[in-house]
Amino acid sequence: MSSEIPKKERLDRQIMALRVAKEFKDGNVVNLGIGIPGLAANFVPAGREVIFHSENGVLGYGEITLPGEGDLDLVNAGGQTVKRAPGMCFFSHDESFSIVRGGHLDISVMGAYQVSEKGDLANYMVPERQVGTIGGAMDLAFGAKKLIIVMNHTTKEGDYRIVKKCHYHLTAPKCVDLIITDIAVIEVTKKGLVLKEVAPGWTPEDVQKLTEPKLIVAPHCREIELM
Amino acid sequence: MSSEIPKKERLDRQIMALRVAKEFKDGNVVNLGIGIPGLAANFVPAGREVIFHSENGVLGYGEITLPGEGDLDLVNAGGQTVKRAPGMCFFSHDESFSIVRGGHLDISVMGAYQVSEKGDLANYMVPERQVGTIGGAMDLAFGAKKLIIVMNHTTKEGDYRIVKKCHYHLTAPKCVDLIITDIAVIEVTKKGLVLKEVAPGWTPEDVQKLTEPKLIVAPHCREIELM
Amino acid sequence: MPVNKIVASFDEAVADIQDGAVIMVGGFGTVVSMPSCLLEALDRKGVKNLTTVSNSSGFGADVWRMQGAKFPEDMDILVRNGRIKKAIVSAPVSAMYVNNFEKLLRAGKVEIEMVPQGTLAERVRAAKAGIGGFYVPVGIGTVIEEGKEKKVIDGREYLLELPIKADFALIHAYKGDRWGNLIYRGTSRTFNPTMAGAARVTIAEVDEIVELGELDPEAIVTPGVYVDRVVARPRECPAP
Amino acid sequence: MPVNKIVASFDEAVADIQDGAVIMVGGFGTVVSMPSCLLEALDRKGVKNLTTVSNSSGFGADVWRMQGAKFPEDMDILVRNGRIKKAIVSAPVSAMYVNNFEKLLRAGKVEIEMVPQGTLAERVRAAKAGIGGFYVPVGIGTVIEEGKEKKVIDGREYLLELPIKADFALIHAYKGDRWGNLIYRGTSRTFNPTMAGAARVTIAEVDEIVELGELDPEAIVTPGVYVDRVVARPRECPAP
Repeated sequence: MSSEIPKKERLDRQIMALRVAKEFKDGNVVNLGIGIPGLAANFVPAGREVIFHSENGVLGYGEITLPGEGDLDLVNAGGQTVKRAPGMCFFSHDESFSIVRGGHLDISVMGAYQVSEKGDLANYMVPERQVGTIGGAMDLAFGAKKLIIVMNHTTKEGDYRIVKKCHYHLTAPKCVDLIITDIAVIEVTKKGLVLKEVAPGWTPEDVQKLTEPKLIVAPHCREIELM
Repeated sequence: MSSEIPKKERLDRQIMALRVAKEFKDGNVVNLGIGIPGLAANFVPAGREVIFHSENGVLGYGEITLPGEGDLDLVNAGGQTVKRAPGMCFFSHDESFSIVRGGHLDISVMGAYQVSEKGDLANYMVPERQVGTIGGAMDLAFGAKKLIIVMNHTTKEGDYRIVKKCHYHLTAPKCVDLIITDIAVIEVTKKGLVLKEVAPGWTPEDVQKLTEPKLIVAPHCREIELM
Repeated sequence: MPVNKIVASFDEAVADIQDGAVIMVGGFGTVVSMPSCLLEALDRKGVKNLTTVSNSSGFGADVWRMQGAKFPEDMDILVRNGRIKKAIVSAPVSAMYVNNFEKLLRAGKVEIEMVPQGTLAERVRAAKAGIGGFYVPVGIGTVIEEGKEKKVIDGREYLLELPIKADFALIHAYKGDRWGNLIYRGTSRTFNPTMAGAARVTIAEVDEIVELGELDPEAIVTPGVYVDRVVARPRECPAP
Repeated sequence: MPVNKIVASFDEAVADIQDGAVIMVGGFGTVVSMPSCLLEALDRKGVKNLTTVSNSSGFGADVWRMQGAKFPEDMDILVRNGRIKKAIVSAPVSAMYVNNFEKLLRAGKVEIEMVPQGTLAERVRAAKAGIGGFYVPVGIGTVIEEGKEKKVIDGREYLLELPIKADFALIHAYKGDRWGNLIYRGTSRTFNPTMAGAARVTIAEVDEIVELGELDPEAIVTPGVYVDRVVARPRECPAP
C-alpha cells in the first residue's frame, strides 16, 4: 500500500488512449485489447497509416461503428462492430495466431492488473473472483514485438499495480516493454523501470510514491505530450 | 531372380489403371501419383463420383486435357493440365499436406520399385542412379487410409518386385494395402500376401513363380474383372 | 451416386452424438459465428457428460435476443442445462459479468482446462493435420506449464502441446455445397475452419446451401474433404 | 505516410540478399508457379553460397521456353550458375531425365537435405507461426529418421522436426496490393502462401498490382502482414 497518495488530477481513459496511439508508427500492425486499448484506434496520428489486427481473424479493419449500426459479422475481438476498410482481410483462428505467435505483430496493447519491475505481466485472473479468462492475452504477450500496457497506475484502493513482483497469476514473464498509466509513461529496460514522462502537474517524486519498485528517472523525463 | 518366367500375356498400362479405378467408391477422395496411377482418373466407374486430390493444392479437378490445351495454372502433381470442374477448390501446400498427413485421403495410388510381404514400400530412390526424389510419396504413404500400389509384377530383367524384404531405401514401412500388377491383385494382410485375382490366362502358380514371398491364395481367387 | 453430405434436419445431423462425447464447437464470442441450431438440437437430444472444446463458454440466448439475433443460442445452452462434464476453453468467463459457466465452476460442477487461445487453435489444427504434438513458447513461466514437458530449442524454452482429438466438430459457415465446401462471412470465420476436419465427424451449419460449382474455387476456405455433414438454417425465424 | 511495399524493380527487390543467405523459393514444379523474375535478378546479382529451400531443383528455362513460358526461369538458374551451396528440397531430381542439380550432386558440388514434401511445408509453416518444433509420423523407419529425436505419443511413434528459418522468401502471386495482400491463381498457389511470412523478409513477384481495396477481403489468401516487398512482372515480354 502506498502511503500519502498525491491528490493531483489524473489522465482520463480517452487521453491515455491518445498517448498509446502516439506509439504507432507508419505501417505498424497493431493488436488492441478490450477497453482503453481499443479506444486508441480513434487517435492514430494524422497522416499515419496503421493496420489493426484482431485475434478473431481480421487485419486492416476500420473505425468502430456506433452501437447497433454495424454488421455483426464484422467485429473486433471485443465484439464491437467495426467498419469495412480498403485492404482489410479475414482469416481463420489458426492463421490469426500464426500472425501473433510468429512475431508478425509490431505492437500489442492490453490492460493489466499488475506489472513487475522485470516486465512480468499479470492480467488474466480477476483477483477478487479467483477465476479468469486467458483468451488471447498469453499468445499476444509472448508473440508481439512490442507490448504496451495501459492501465491506471494504482488500484481503486490505492494499491500499487507496478510492483516488485506480481502476486497474481502471470500472463507472461518479462514481456512488457512500455507502461502507459494515468500519471506516467514508463519503459521497462534491463536496468529497471525508466520513468520517461509524467502527467501534467505530476513530478517524478509523485509517481515514485505510487510505484513499488525504484524508478530510474530518464535524463529527459518530461510532461506527457498530448497533442 | 525368378526362374522359369511364364510367357503369358500381361495387362497393359491402361488395363491396370482400369483395375485400379474399380477400387474407387462413391465419394472417395483419391490422390493419384504420376504414371499409371494418373491414368486411373479416366476409368472411374460410371455413376460413381470420386474427388481427386493433388498435392500441389487442388481437390475435385476434372479430366486431364490434351497436351497444350489446358490452363498452365491448373495442373496435377505431374504437371499435366486438367479441366476445371464444379466443386473444385485450391489451397496452399501446408493445407494440402494437412489433408494428406491428417488422414483425410481415402485412397492414395502410386507406383513402386519394390513392395515387401509386410507391405513395406520402396519407391523413391531410383535404384540404378543412386539418387531419388521423395516428393510427396512419404507423406502419402504414411497418411492415406488406403494405399494402393500399381506396378509391373517384375522388373524388365525379370527380377522380383514383390519381395521378402525391400533392399532399396524405404518410403514407408508397413503401409501398402493392395498391390495391383500386370498379372495379379494382391492384398497385404497381417497373415501375409493374399492373392485375390489373376490376369486372364494366369494361374496362382504362375504368379507365385514371379513373387518371392509365399502367396496365400484366396478361397475365391478369380480372374481380374475388367469390365 | 453423387456425393451428398446435405442432411435434412439439425436433429438428424446430431443423431449419433452420444453421452460422453468430445465435441468441438466453432465460433468466437458473438453468436453469429456459432452453430446455434446444432447446439439447440444437441441440447434437445439430452446428451450428458460432454467434453467441449470451444473458445468461450457463452453469454446466453437472452443477451443475443436483445441484440436481435435470429439464432440466439451459444455455448450457454449446454452449460445451463448441465450437459458439460469438462470444458477445454480459452475464454470461459467474462470480466463484465458472471456467466452460467462461472457459477458451475464455482460450484465445482464442471471441470475446466483453460488453454491460451492461440495454443487452442494450434492444438485443434494439429489434430486435423496429423501432427503428434508441437512446441510453443506460450505459457512458459505461467500456470500453463504445469505438468508439461519443456524443451530448449535453438536457445529458447518451449512447452510441448498435444493435439485435441474430438468425436464431433460443430461449426457454422455462411454457404456450403453438397461436397461440404464452405465459405464464411467476415469475422465469423474464427475457429470454424480451424475445427473443420479436426474431429472424427464434422457437421457444418450453414446459412445457405448452394449448387456445386457456385462457390469460387479460389475463395473456398474449407475444402469439402474436411466436412461430413451440411445442414441449412431455416430461412424464416423459428417459432420462439 | 501510406504503407507502400511496392518496389520498382526486381534488382531493387533483391538488392540486400547477400552471399551465404538462406532463401526460400515458392512454387512447385511448373514454372508458372515460381518467382522467375526474382530468380533472374538474384542470379544477376551474382550471389554465392546460398542455402535454398524449395520443392524442386528446376528443369531449366529451355524446357519452359519450349512450352511458351513468358518468364521461363526456375531454380535451375541458381543451380547451373553454381550459386547454391546447400539445397533443402523435396523433389531434387526427375525420374524422367538428369537435371543440372543431379549433375552437381553426383560431382559432389552441392549439399542436399532431402525432406518429405509435407514435412517441408510444415517446417516452413512452423517458422512463420512461431512453432519451435513438431512431431510427425512421416519418415519413421526410413532414412529420414536418422539423427532425429523420436517420441511415442498416444501409442504412435513420431519424429521431431524443426522449423526452417530463412533470410528471404521469394514467392510468386497473381495479384497484390501496396499492403502486400496477395491472391494466387489455381494450382500456382502451392508453396507460395506457405512461405509468405516464414522468412525474415518476404518478397512477392506478382502478375499485377491492384489498388488497395480491389482484392476481395474474403478471398485474400496471404494477409499483407506476411509480405515485405511487392514487385510486378513486366506486362510485355522482356527482350530475350
